[in-house]
Amino acid sequence: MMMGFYIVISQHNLIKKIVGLNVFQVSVFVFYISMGKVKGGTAPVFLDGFEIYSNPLPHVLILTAIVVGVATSALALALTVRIKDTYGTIEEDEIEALETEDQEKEKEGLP
Amino acid sequence: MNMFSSAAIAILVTMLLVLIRAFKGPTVYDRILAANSFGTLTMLLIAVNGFLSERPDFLDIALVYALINFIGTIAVSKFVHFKDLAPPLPNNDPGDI
Amino acid sequence: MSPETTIQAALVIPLVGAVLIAFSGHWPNLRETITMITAGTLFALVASLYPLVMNGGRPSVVIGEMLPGLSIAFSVEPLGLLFAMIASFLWIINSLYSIGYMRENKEKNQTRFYVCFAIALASSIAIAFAANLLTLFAFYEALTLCTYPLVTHSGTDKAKKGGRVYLGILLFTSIGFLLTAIVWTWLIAGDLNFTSGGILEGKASDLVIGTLFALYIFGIGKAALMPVHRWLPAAMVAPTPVSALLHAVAVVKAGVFTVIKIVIYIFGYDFLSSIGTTNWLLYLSGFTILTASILAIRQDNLKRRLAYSTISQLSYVIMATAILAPLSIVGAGLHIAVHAFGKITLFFAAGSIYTAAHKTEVSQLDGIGRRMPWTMTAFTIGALSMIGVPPTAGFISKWYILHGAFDSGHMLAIVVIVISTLLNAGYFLPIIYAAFFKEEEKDNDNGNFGEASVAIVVALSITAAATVLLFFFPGLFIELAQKLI
Amino acid sequence: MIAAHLPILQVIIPLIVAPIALIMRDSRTVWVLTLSVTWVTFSISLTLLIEVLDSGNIIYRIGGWAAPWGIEYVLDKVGAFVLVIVSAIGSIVMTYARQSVEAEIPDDRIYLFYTMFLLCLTGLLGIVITGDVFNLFVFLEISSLSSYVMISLGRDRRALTAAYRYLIMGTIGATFYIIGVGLIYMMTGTLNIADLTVLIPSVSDSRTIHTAMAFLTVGVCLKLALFPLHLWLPNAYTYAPSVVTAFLAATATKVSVYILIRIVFTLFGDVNILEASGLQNILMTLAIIALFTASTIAIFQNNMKRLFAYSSVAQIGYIILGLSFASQIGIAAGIIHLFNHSIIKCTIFMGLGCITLRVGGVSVKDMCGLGYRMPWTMAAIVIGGLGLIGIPMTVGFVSKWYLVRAAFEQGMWPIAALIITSSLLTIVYVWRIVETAYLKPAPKNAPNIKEAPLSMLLSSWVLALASIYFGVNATTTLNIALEAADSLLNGGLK
Amino acid sequence: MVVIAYLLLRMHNLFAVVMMSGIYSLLAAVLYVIMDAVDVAFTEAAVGAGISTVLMLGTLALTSRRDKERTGNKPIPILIVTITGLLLIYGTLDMPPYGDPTAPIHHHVGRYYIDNSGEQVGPPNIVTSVLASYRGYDTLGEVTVIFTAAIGVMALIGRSRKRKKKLKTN
Amino acid sequence: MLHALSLGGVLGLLWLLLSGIFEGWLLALGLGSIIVVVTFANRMDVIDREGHPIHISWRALLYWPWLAREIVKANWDVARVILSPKIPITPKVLRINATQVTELGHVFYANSITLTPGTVTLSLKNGALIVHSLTKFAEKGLLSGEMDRRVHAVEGADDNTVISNEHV
Amino acid sequence: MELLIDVISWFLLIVGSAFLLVGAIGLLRLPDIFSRMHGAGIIDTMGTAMLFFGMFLQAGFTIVSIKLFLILLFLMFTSPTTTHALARAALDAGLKPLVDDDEPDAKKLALLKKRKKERKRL
Amino acid sequence: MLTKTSILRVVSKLLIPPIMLFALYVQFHGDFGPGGGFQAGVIFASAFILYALIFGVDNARKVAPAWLTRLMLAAGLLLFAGVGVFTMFLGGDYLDYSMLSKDPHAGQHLGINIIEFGVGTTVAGAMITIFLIFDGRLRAEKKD
Ligand code: NA
Ligand code: NA
Repeated sequence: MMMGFYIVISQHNLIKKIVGLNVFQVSVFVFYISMGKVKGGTAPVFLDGFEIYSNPLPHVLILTAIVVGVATSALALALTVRIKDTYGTIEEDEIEALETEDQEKEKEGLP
Repeated sequence: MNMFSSAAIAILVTMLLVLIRAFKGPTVYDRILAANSFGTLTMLLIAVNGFLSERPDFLDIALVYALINFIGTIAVSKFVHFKDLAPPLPNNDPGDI
Repeated sequence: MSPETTIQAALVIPLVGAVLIAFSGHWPNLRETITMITAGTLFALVASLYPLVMNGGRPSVVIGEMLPGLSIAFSVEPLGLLFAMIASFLWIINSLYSIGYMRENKEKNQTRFYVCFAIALASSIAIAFAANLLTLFAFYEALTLCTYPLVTHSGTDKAKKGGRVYLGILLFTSIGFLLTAIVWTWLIAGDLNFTSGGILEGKASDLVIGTLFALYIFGIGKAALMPVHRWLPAAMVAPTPVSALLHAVAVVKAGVFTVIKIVIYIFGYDFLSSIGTTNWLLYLSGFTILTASILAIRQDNLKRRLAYSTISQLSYVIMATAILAPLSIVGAGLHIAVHAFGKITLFFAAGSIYTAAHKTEVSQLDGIGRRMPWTMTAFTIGALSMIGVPPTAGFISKWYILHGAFDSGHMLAIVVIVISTLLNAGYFLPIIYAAFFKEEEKDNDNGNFGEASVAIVVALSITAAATVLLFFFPGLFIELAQKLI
Repeated sequence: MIAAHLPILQVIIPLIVAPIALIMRDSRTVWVLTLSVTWVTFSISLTLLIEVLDSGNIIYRIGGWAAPWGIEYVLDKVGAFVLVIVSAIGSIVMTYARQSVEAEIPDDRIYLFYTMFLLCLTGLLGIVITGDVFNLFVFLEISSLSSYVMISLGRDRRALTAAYRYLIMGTIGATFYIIGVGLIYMMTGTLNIADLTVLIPSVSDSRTIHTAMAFLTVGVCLKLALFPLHLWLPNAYTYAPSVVTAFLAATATKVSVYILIRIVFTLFGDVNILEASGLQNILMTLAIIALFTASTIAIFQNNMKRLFAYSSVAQIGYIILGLSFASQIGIAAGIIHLFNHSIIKCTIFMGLGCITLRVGGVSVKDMCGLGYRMPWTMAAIVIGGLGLIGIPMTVGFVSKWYLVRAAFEQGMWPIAALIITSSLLTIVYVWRIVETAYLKPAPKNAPNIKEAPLSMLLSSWVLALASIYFGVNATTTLNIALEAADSLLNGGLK
Repeated sequence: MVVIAYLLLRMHNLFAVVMMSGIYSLLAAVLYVIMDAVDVAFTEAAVGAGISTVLMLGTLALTSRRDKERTGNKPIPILIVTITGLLLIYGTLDMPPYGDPTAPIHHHVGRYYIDNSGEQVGPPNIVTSVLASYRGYDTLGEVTVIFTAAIGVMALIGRSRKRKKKLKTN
Repeated sequence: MLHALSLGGVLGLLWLLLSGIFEGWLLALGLGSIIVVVTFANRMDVIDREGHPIHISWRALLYWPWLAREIVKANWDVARVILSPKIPITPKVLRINATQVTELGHVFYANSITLTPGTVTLSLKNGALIVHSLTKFAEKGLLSGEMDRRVHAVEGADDNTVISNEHV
Repeated sequence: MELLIDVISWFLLIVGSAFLLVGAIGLLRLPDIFSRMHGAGIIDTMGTAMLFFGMFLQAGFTIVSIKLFLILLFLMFTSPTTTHALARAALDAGLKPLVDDDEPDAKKLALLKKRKKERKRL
Repeated sequence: MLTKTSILRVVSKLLIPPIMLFALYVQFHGDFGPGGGFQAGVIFASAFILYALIFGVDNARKVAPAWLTRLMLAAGLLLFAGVGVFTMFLGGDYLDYSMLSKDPHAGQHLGINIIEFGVGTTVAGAMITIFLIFDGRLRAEKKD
């Protein structure tokens, strides 16, 4: 989990960050599912002959969270595409350099 | 030992081997191949796990894996060199929004 | 008209005037007529409250509840009425003077000037009539803000710099100290209303009271006590009518007014005199009186010299208050009025000299008395009042202050007053001497000039005359001031 | 019959209209639709507030399931008040929006923009009214995703990177939140806030719960841009379209603050976690650092939007500071400042939007002499600025008054001094703008410009006047804030 | 899984990174199945391994396929991550053991669903009951999120009608 | 139209196999689903003899067992190669002419080749297959042409008229 | 009878597992991408099919076995197709299959290794 | 070029209809086992994505023109939210499916099916939209 988190905050490549975010989130999902598990239980779909079922609520929550995650990824990727379009790069430090340039240009016009 | 658990172990070991290939590459295509095999193995593992946990009625998941594996690999093959699989039709821009 | 309506009208009329002035900007004559009418009406309204207040009436109005338990409210008491009367009266004269000054000097943005002036007056009246500290504070800040455009009127870099100092110090002190003191007071007393005898007695330790007192004194930057006096010289970049507003009509008066008000109605001077933690104010004000006077001597720029004079004179008021003797408090109230008339005369004269002769430095004034006899006579009267020479009003207030000091045995205060009187003489008399008795410099290339325009001369004559009249008929203000104790 | 359903309608109406807007596509029609929706939600939230004040908390079961089995909507005084803030700002911003949006967003995307706006509104309202910690997450994401998109629609290319950074930080924040929710869920077995309030005290000694609280707090602080987690905010506000900046600055971070309030005072209210965990000191310290750092940075900005973005970081500091006192007065100060700052910042950013529309930019050079070229717009901005400083008779004064009072009340003199000192920094940056607009001459080759369109001016002025009105007559709002603070400290949703 | 994550960090070929993240997702799905979360595994299959991967590839095709190589660890991120990690470990100290049927989580709301959903809602799949009925409102929110994302993508990189016209005139 | 109907039939069978529930409600939904799918398939233009080769299904059924046997043999062969220490492979790229007349037939053949370990179809163009073979055994099997013949048989003699994009 | 089915299942599962492993080893040991595809092919065909048949027997004639059958059928269509798509892509990218003209010798193997290194740059 | 290959084309043609049917099967059997609207939507969309991959984005747009995907997006969400409003008019709370029928059980069943269908529709619409936009952009870029 922390590895994904580390990727998000340490990497400069925008796409790698998104991958890191996914890894981070998936770990959280696994954590949720693990707390829903009951030893000796089975999947929460009624079937004759089974008495103990794992807790369905974490599953429901994570289903939603997965969807939210993919929605976020899609947006992040779309943004990355636009960034590449306008900046010509998806490396964060290079983008920052370009932004500083923008800033300088703005300052030039000041009285 | 249950027959399915032995199969599951074999699948896991195989997955590990396949993973090594995925890491080693060396080309992108090796990784795709490995990932594809890994997908197949995942599907197998899920199917076997169904029998292992005495709930084999969730094979739909395995089917979905097979499906995604197929489409995913095609997509990778397509995008890997930024090439279309289909020829563009003559100027017919549908517009997206 | 009921007194309550009168109060409301007094608050609203300058604002209405401001709006009308703003819309009549294209017709200067109309604009200035409106100014004059507004000023006159305002004075009439304020003055009409005099009998009632003298008879012990304290009419009040509540506008709205700002915070639970705290209202925007107004109430007229003697000190406030005194301040309001001075401010509104001097507004009339100052407007008259401004008409001459602004037109003759072809100042830009005259409409803005008159608008801001009217708003400043509205704020001053609101300060004067404020029934509680919160209301007072609100309009104290409003006064700072609406005078800022006046200080930076010329728009030059120097003006902007001066404006920044002006605003910086006044806002800094008021928000930094005054507001803190107010909140603290609220917490200690649970009340912020101005109440005879104060609201703090017995509610906190002497040390806390002392600290609180210090916060108030330094928070009221408009009183120009050292070391927060810096804004006053910096604001000298403004046109003369503005200086008059700052020094005589509204701003510094609002400062010392607030100090007195807090001493009397928040702390209660009996309470203050019973504890020892506020004596330092006496020393500080004494120090300010002397230091400012010495600095004044060293100024060659006439207006700056007057500015330091103001700093010194304000501390008379503070010192008089700090003496905490009944007579000296009367003297303090009186000195507000006296200084207002004297200082406005001096500034009018300085502006007159600038307008007619384009001179700004003391060293340029040799022989000017012969060319501008009216102006320089008025200047002399004003200066004498500052020194405290009879038959000018300055003598009366100083006498009251001295008397109070003597009664309460504050020998140090007496010494300070005596020395400062000498210093005052030291920076005013040479000007008068040079103006009337020295020969005009030969290489003067200003050519011929005489008196400034009629409006200016009339205005400064009136205030000079008032300065003298107040010596002979001080009763109006003395009676009012005596209601304070 | 409708009256009983108002809590859900509040959220559902914008949600339903969003897809309709997508189908409509015509930008004018969509605008009219959005505008009406915002006003409808505003009136609903007002009704709800009155109802809550009159007769206490409102509970609405969704799907007919009783909590904690189902999701419920719960509205207490704090919630109702924040709801009114959000929907009021929404309706005023929409009234303002048309010309500004037409000028700043490509024609063929305008309808998408309004759809996004509706979704964002849905999300924000949903967060405030929900009584379920996971449902809160879902609506948080709705509002977040739509705000990322709205920000990225800004004209400057930096809008894109700003949105990207916001997205990354926001998602990390949300994920932290989810971890925290997971942990408390694990220890209690429920997601319902009221239920949690009952169950948490019995397990509050466990390290898991402490960890949960840390994650929840950090996650939410990321969203509300508490220093030093504010890094996403300045660029996002600077480069977003004017309308978006005005809306988000006034609502999004405020709603995040609301979540923090819920976590600290409702969820962990019985545990009094603030004191137990030292969180109080941490929040207080960070808030104060925020006041000074952000205000100081603001002073040196040449782009007005960026300047006020940093100012927002500082102002969030005030709000958090108020909350960190954990006393009735302190919390009330936080809540009232939340309201006040919404009004002020919205006024200012709407004013800057007018300037962007007419002048094309909001850098210092664009502002020169603007006091005479766009007198009404500038006047509104100045009124807003005075409010930021905390000049009496503006709303800002009321907030500061209560903040200082709260500090005094707890004997925290230095804090009071710091609050007051920080206002002085505010004076500096506000005054820079006043000087630029009124004292610096317009550039010689500056084109002739008109005042902003009436609808935009009116909207800005409504809020500017509101900032004066609620400054002179703060009793109503303050009483609500005080009552809300009281109810937070004494039982909350129970 | 940790190994994969570490390798993700070290890899600079973005295609490889995407492939690996796909594999990572597959592994997660296996875990889901093992832990009885069949619905989640189903979704992870379709989304994590499928849609996400395809979208990432599309993005790569539109941007670039290699990451700039950098050396050295970054101290501040490591610090933050370490603190967070330690905090999590700290949090796990008081957690109920894995699979413990007596844990509070299995005795309140979750238990209620297992006991009552069949009678109150009907479907054999409890997850469906909870997802669509008890917490149906969450699902509405979830659909709204997806809706938002789609519109967001349209607004961000959808081809504009204007450009379309331009193409036609050309 | 006929194809659409038969596709519908096949899909119906598939639905029943997948579902295994014979309740009216679900059957109705299944019918609706089939209609939707057929409509979409029609829009996609994937219903033709290529996309829905129902006509060869019977012969294909006979082909499968043979292919299965081949696959087992090939597996054995390749496994042996992989496991022997020296990896005795003889990789080759071969060019094979397919004798099938239809595109569908070519594809059938090509996929059969690929499905058999030891051989992978690299390219299929105008009936010419480029095949990568790993071992001698695989190479022989391929060159024997047996599979080609069998697939041709599956394709059927009556199928010469099928439109093929590439042949025109 | 049941015992017989169990024994056959055991056999199928074990053999299938073995083939999986062999395929994976092939994937590791074989020299280039094109030859590795054959290794993957083993996994996809023999390994999968054997396992499926093993499960099939255990499931009996139920919906489960039908689904197993459907999945297998699906795989038989898709597996060669993906392999082919991948091979095409690799070819298009300029990868050349290693070709052995008759007998493999040390020289060839050295060449193989050299090319492998070159490819790493891709 | 990969394009010339007919293997993909033929196999895809063969598989797309069953995949779509499988999607709908998943849609309507969520009650009984894993799956439901969301998964169904994604699978349906992946059938479509497969089509787009093989036959090109232009053809794909012909099958699912922008208006259709937009409509799907909106309609699914409206259907879901609308069920809630409808139950409200029937006198229940928002999304209280028991109101949909006299028998609460039947009502729940009906409600769940309808909203799951809404979910599926929107998700399919969303996934198709997103994919086609990415892919379309890829194409547009190559033209330049
Ligand atoms: Na093969
Ligand atoms: Na389901």
